[in-house]
Amino acid sequence: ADLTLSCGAVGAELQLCQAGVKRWEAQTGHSVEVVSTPNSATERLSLYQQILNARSSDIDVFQIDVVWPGMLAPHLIDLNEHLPDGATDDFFEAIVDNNTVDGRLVAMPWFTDAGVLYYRSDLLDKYDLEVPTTWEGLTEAAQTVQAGEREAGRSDFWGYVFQGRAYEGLTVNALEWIASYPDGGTIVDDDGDITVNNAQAVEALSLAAGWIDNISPRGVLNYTEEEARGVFQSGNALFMRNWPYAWDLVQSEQSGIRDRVEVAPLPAGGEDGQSAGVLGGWNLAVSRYSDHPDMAADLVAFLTSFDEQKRRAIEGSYNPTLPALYQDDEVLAAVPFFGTLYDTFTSAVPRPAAVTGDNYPRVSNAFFNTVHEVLSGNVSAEQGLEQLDRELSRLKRRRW
Amino acid sequence: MSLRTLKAVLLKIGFWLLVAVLMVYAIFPFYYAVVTSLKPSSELFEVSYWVDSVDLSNYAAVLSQPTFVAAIRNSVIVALSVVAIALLLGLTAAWALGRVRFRGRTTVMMLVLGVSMFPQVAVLSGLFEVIRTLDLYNSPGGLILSYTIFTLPFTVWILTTFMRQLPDELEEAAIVDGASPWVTLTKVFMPLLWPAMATTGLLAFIAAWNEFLFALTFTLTDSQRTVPVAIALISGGSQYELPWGPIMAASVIVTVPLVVLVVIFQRRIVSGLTAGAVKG
Amino acid sequence: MATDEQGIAQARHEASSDDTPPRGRGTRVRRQRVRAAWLFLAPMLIVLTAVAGWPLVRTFWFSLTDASLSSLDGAQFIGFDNYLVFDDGWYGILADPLWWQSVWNTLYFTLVSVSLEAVLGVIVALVLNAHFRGRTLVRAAMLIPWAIPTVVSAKIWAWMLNDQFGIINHLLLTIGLIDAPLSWTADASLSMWAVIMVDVWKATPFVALLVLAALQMLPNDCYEAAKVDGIHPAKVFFRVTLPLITPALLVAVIFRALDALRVFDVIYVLTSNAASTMTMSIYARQQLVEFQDVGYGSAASTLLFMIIALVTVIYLYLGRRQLGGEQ
Amino acid sequence: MASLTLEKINKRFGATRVIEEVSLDIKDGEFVVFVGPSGCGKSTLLRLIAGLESITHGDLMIDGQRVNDLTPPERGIGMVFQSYALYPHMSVYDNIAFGLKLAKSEKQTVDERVRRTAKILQLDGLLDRLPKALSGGQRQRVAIGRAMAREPKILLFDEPLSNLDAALRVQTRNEIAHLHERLGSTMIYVTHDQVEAMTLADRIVVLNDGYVEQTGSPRELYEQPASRFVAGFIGSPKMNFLDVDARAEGDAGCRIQVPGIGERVLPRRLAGDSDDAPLTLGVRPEHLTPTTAAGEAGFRIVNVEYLGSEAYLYLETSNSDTLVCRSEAPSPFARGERVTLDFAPQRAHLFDHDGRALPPADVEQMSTQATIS
Amino acid sequence: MASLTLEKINKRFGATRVIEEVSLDIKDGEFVVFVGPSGCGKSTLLRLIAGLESITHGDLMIDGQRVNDLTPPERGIGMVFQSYALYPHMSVYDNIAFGLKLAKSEKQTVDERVRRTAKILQLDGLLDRLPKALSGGQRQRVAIGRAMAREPKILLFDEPLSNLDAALRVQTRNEIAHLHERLGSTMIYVTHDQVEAMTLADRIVVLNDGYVEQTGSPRELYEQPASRFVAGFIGSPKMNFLDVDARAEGDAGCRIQVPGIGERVLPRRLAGDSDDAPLTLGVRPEHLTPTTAAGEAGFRIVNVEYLGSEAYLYLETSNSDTLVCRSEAPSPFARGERVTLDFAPQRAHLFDHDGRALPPADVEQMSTQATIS
Ligand SMILES: Nc1ncnc2c1ncn2[C@@H]1O[C@H](COP(=O)(O)OP(=O)(O)OP(=O)(O)O)[C@@H](O)[C@H]1O
Ligand SMILES: Nc1ncnc2c1ncn2[C@@H]1O[C@H](COP(=O)(O)OP(=O)(O)OP(=O)(O)O)[C@@H](O)[C@H]1O
Ligand SMILES: [Mg+2]
Ligand SMILES: [Mg+2]
Repeated sequence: ADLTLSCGAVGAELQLCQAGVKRWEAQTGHSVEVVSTPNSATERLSLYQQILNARSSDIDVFQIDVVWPGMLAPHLIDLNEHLPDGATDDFFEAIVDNNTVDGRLVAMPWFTDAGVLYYRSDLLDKYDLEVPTTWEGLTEAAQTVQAGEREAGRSDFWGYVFQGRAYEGLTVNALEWIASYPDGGTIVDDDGDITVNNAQAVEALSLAAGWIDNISPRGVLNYTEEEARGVFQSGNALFMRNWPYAWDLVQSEQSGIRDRVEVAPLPAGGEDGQSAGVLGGWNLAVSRYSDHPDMAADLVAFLTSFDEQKRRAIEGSYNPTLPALYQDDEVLAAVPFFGTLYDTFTSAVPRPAAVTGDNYPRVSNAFFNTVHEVLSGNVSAEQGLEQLDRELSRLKRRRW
Repeated sequence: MSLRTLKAVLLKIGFWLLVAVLMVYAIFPFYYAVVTSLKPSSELFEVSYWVDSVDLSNYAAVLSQPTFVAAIRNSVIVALSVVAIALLLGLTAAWALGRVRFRGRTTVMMLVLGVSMFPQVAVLSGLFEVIRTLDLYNSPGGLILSYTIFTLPFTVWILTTFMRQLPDELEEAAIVDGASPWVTLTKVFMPLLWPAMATTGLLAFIAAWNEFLFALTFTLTDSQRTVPVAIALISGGSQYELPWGPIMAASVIVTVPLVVLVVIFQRRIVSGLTAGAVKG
Repeated sequence: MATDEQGIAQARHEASSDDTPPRGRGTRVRRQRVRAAWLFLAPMLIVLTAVAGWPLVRTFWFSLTDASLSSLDGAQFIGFDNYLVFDDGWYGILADPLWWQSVWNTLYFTLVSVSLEAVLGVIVALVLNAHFRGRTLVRAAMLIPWAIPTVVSAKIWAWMLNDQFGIINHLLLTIGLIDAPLSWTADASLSMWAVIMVDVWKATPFVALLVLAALQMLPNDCYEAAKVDGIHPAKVFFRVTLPLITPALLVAVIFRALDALRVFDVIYVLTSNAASTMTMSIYARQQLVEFQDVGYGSAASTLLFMIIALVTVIYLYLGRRQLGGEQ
Repeated sequence: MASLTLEKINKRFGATRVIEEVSLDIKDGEFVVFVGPSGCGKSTLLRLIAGLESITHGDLMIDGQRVNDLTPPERGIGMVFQSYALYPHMSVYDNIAFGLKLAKSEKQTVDERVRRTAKILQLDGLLDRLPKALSGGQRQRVAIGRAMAREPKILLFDEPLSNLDAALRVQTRNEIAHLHERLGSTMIYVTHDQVEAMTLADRIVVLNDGYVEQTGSPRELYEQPASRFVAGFIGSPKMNFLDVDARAEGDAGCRIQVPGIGERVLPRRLAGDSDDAPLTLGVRPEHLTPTTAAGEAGFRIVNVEYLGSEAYLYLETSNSDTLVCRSEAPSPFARGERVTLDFAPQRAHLFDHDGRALPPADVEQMSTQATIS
Repeated sequence: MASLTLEKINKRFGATRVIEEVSLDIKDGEFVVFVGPSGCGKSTLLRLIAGLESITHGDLMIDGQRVNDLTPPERGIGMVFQSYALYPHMSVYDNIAFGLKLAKSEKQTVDERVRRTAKILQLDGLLDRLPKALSGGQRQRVAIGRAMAREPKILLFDEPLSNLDAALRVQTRNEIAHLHERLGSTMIYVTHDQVEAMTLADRIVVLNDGYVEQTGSPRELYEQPASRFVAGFIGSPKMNFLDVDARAEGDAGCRIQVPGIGERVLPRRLAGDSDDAPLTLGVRPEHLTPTTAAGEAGFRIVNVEYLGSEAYLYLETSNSDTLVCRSEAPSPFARGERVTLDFAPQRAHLFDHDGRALPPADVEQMSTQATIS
């Protein structure tokens, strides 16, 4: 094959990718080998680094996470040099900025992601409740419905499930809580200052800690996306925080709650807060060790083009990185909430990856461990955040 | 009489109860995997102890992937080669370590053991470099070579232990008969070590068959991948979705050859091979 | 260690450990044999050096640098700073409470799970060694836990241990042992036991198989003698069988212990990086892979290696008799 | 303190019949020795009695109770194995002590018994050794010690002395005899050693190919073997056999013509119809008296075997068989010389062509016979 | 076809000295038998010669060439192991053929030799069996066959017949003697059986505790044992020993007072200074002649052991030792009777308190001695 492309580990994602590649092959006559890589982001990253550190040309085009450009930049080509001017004009600016390291565009935005709230519209109707807009509201609604359902004999019904395992997902969840409070803000701000230890964050975490054993099962402390979806999709939860990917699944033909689910933006922190979904998503980058950088850049351009993204949005509900597609009728027909949640996607909160650079994983780790401890009830939110503050200061000393 | 029979019966019942308990403990998870693999994905999140309706779609999904079939082939090649190499090198080394007394023997034993003292992640990148240097990246050769790092130590140690237990007189008889160490090893000891060899071979085979991290790191293309990697990369809807049904189906599919293998090999795990050799 | 010279039948004389004739008087026969021994060892040594030599040296070297995954080439030598350094407070692995917790977790996990595996393994082996109808099938069935890829079996267990739709909770609730679902993998007080349970389930066949092989090689006539002497089967087991299978059991336990001390995937799949089940390997991996800190991670790996080596040496020292004069 | 009855016991290994229809009554306290050619089934029979091998057909009774289905310990049996069957990982001390099923409190008794047994068998200095550091004879003694120490009611010995030297053998043999007297236990003993068999046995059982050929006291077997097989098997060097022609000689017995020796009348009764039948004469080496022959008469000495206390002459017969006869040592005869032979007719045996011994001729002769024996 | 020289050979296992300063010359084609008590080092010495054990000190030469460093096959040695050491997974055929095949003999030759060997040892029917399905004696025969089939120039046998019955033993013994004649190979043979030792050996080597006590022809050892140990070890039942007081009697030898028998003059030379020294008299059972005693004279018979061809009387001495004497069988004496004993002085031996035999008195006596032997 002329090129090797790593995209998505798994089936549906992989198939979409392969279909796109086919079309490019048909168009250009080049051949591309698609390799699948591990599902877990960290494993995928270390595999990439393994290959890149060996200066190997085994993979030409990489699919990389939004938090990776900083780390991988030295091994990636500057796409600006290989693509026509203005190639990035139509994309979300935030993502393009995220992908630009020291003025070099190391990756093209491919699809984006942000956390959303799934809820059981039938149950809210049944108990005559509104879709909550604040975390406090969510807590209340969850309590009401949970109590009601339990009374009705469904002893394993819960109000809210989310991703509580000590892993990157918890960083995302917790950041969404904190960021949704006014001035709650960030873990580390854009200047690299540690900001996490503040009263709003304490409030947010305290509230969340109260959920455990109340509206969320203790097991949530070991949930990832799939476990949460499992509970929700089997009809045992009222609310779920998840990524848009779950939409297809909860609405699939075999789903027991098909057509009884709707999606809303995540709640805000208190009346003055704002909804905040954390930015996720993937980009395409070209290896510096590639034998055909121009050809590879062309492939990247093709895969991130309007048509291709539209197809992916329709067929796989992948969030486009082109604002224009959020107004596209065909896309909206397939994924209705793209329209209503447009703001969530455009204003998604980034994780402090860029500013902490190589140290981001440690920062994230310290953060989610603290949150996990707080949720487990081992420490109070105040104590936890204080410790986290010290820990982060310690980390910061080691050059970030 | 009746007391005796009662006792015998009770003993028998006790024994079978023990067997039953152990069996349940051993295979229940596997059974559960089978049950899960036979369920359509919609029923995945419901507890059930039996298969109500057989839904083979997961199996069809797995087997229809050409890459999965290729992965099975690769796994077979890799695992068999690993077993062959491990047994060959293990037997010769075990003879040296178990039957000859020389300076440095203990050191060698400890070095061999030391190889298995580093965590896999720690050797991963170094091994990656070695394999690239030897130009074995993305080929079964690389996997075969790298798997010796965990199969050889225990093969050597186990075979050494068993080798020591064979009667010395046998080797002496072979020496008097004019057999070289190689002949002694292959013609006299090897047939007597069948239980040990079948066991280590089986363990090495399974270890190689199931290895994940190296297989993931040292192969790249689907045509070279092994079963565990293939399973891990089995299609789900997206990055977050775990396709439980197909994964379980695939696990069941790859476990079956191992069970067959066990059934074949366990014939070799028989007792009394050395009966009648010596007095005393 | 016995570096003395012996003829061909050394093993026969291992009993006489104080066998120390003049050194350097090796006969030719003996020298020939030793030569053959090295020749026989050579292939294994070469292969092991090839696959393990460089990675180990490299790991050790990196542990003395500040290498990170994204800048391996720019690694700087920083001495033992990764291990311990005073810089306005103690830093380094040895000053990290999480490391010490992971050491403790690992040792605890290893001790408990390997002991359980040894005991269960022997029991299973004894059952498999008995003659009964369907033995072949039972033997195959008993091996299944070992045969399922760890990643998969850990996921099956994660599935079964799931607090909401896990079958274990369901079962326990049904028979009334518990009245609310337990969160096996999330609850810090339960997760270690959940992990141990899974590891025991998975690794018992390994021990059982090796012990079975050892059982098969036992001298038959001893048992006849014991039978005639009317010795109680339990006594026969503890006084005859157990001592005779001890070498094999010890080796099985060594390798199980080595694996347990390096345990990674079972725990990683079940409980991820949670501190209550963090082991040394997970710690090292976290540093190496997730934090990209090759230097620090290599240092953790090296420490892990040293701890394992220490444990092994202690173990071998204690078990030296059974291992046939190994020390 | 146990009697033992074997009733038509059979044992097959697959298709191979190893023991066939063996019936035997062993009295309480009796000392029975099994002898027979290698592979005739002695060890197997012992193992059947011990309960280590299942009986294919037939009944085994101990003290009148059928024990086919009992386990070895339930039968109250101790055994010394031909292959020793020592516990390889236990010291000599532990090997002997292991089987002593005594209460824990009686540790001292165990110690005493082990040490006494070890002393008897001259194992005192070796108590701490492992079997693999012992010589063959030492291992055998440990095996004996193990069975002896337990003092069970029935003791089985499978060639217990075969690896011992003459002196130790005599001594251990006496020790076993002594033990038998002291314990009064029933003992069954397999041996290849004639001396052991003759001196120890109350009764000898001769096995051949799984059958019992004859049972009887050592003297009965030696002096009145029921068949050619027994006659040849008991006694060393073995009985000389010569083909002879016989004629009935009324009540006196029968007249035979022995080539090279002459005519003799033997007090044996010929079956009525078998006049002039081809018979086999059997005479033991010690019953043949050699005299220096004149000229070419008699037999040529082809070999003189010196045994210290006696010598054996090997003589060539006309049809180049070999005859053996005993002479004192050092022998007055030398190789190459010629001797004539004579024997007392009462001491000779006659066998028909089936190998069965001919019975004594009549009452009178019988009593003669009796006085001889 | 090989001579063998042992020069001051020593072997230690750790601190235990097992073989001490053994020197020995074995001529090409000689048949040497090692005897000695259990555990004295016979097997070890054989293993040293075979090259299975390294020699701690001393030189071993084959055909004048030092072979300490050669491997067993290079020494051209075959060996029958005391513990058989059969290859358990090979059939009898393969066990015998293994060494032949390794020597790269042609297939047909191998087959022929195996079958011939099997025939000699009566293993024909068992060629396909595995060792575990063989009886003890059958296993032993396979072990012999394996060593024989290769026809090496030096053959070592470690108690090869101990598990065979008398008849087969005589036969195999003869076969070995025959083999020795036919092959002319040098043979070294360890046995506990007096008859084997006496009949097979050109020379017997008596080992005691790792030392060579005496070497010599069977007759020399029997008639002129150099020490009390050898005298007691060779011959069965063993020589009777009695403590006596002796007085020199000029050239004629010495006068001794034997309790219960009387005064005798023995043609033995007393060392000059040891007049009236405590000595030990040794007389073999077959040299003691019993006569029925009158009244309370002589010795009481405590036991009569019947062996078929002879009987032994066990007599009680005044200090409650036991004397053994031979009598014909059936014995004219019975237990409880009293007998007096006599013996020919030339047949008796005298040992000093170190156990060394006293030399013959003088030339005249020497010749007397010579004519007896
Ligand atoms: N490995 C060993 N370590 C220590 N002592 C040993 C070892 N092997 C043999 N011995 C001792 O050496 C001595 C000689 O043993 P060897 O086997 O040569 O005796 P043997 O004369 O053949 O006796 P037997 O007639 O009983 O077979 C014995 O006392 C024995 O216990
Ligand atoms: N497991 C077996 N399978 C088949 N045949 C066997 C088995 N065990 C023994 N035999 C045969 O049974 C016969 C009797 O064996 P056994 O051991 O009883 O002989 P034995 O009289 O003790 O001989 P020895 O005096 O040589 O020890 C032999 O021919 C032997 O080959
Ligand atoms: Mg036998
Ligand atoms: Mg010996």
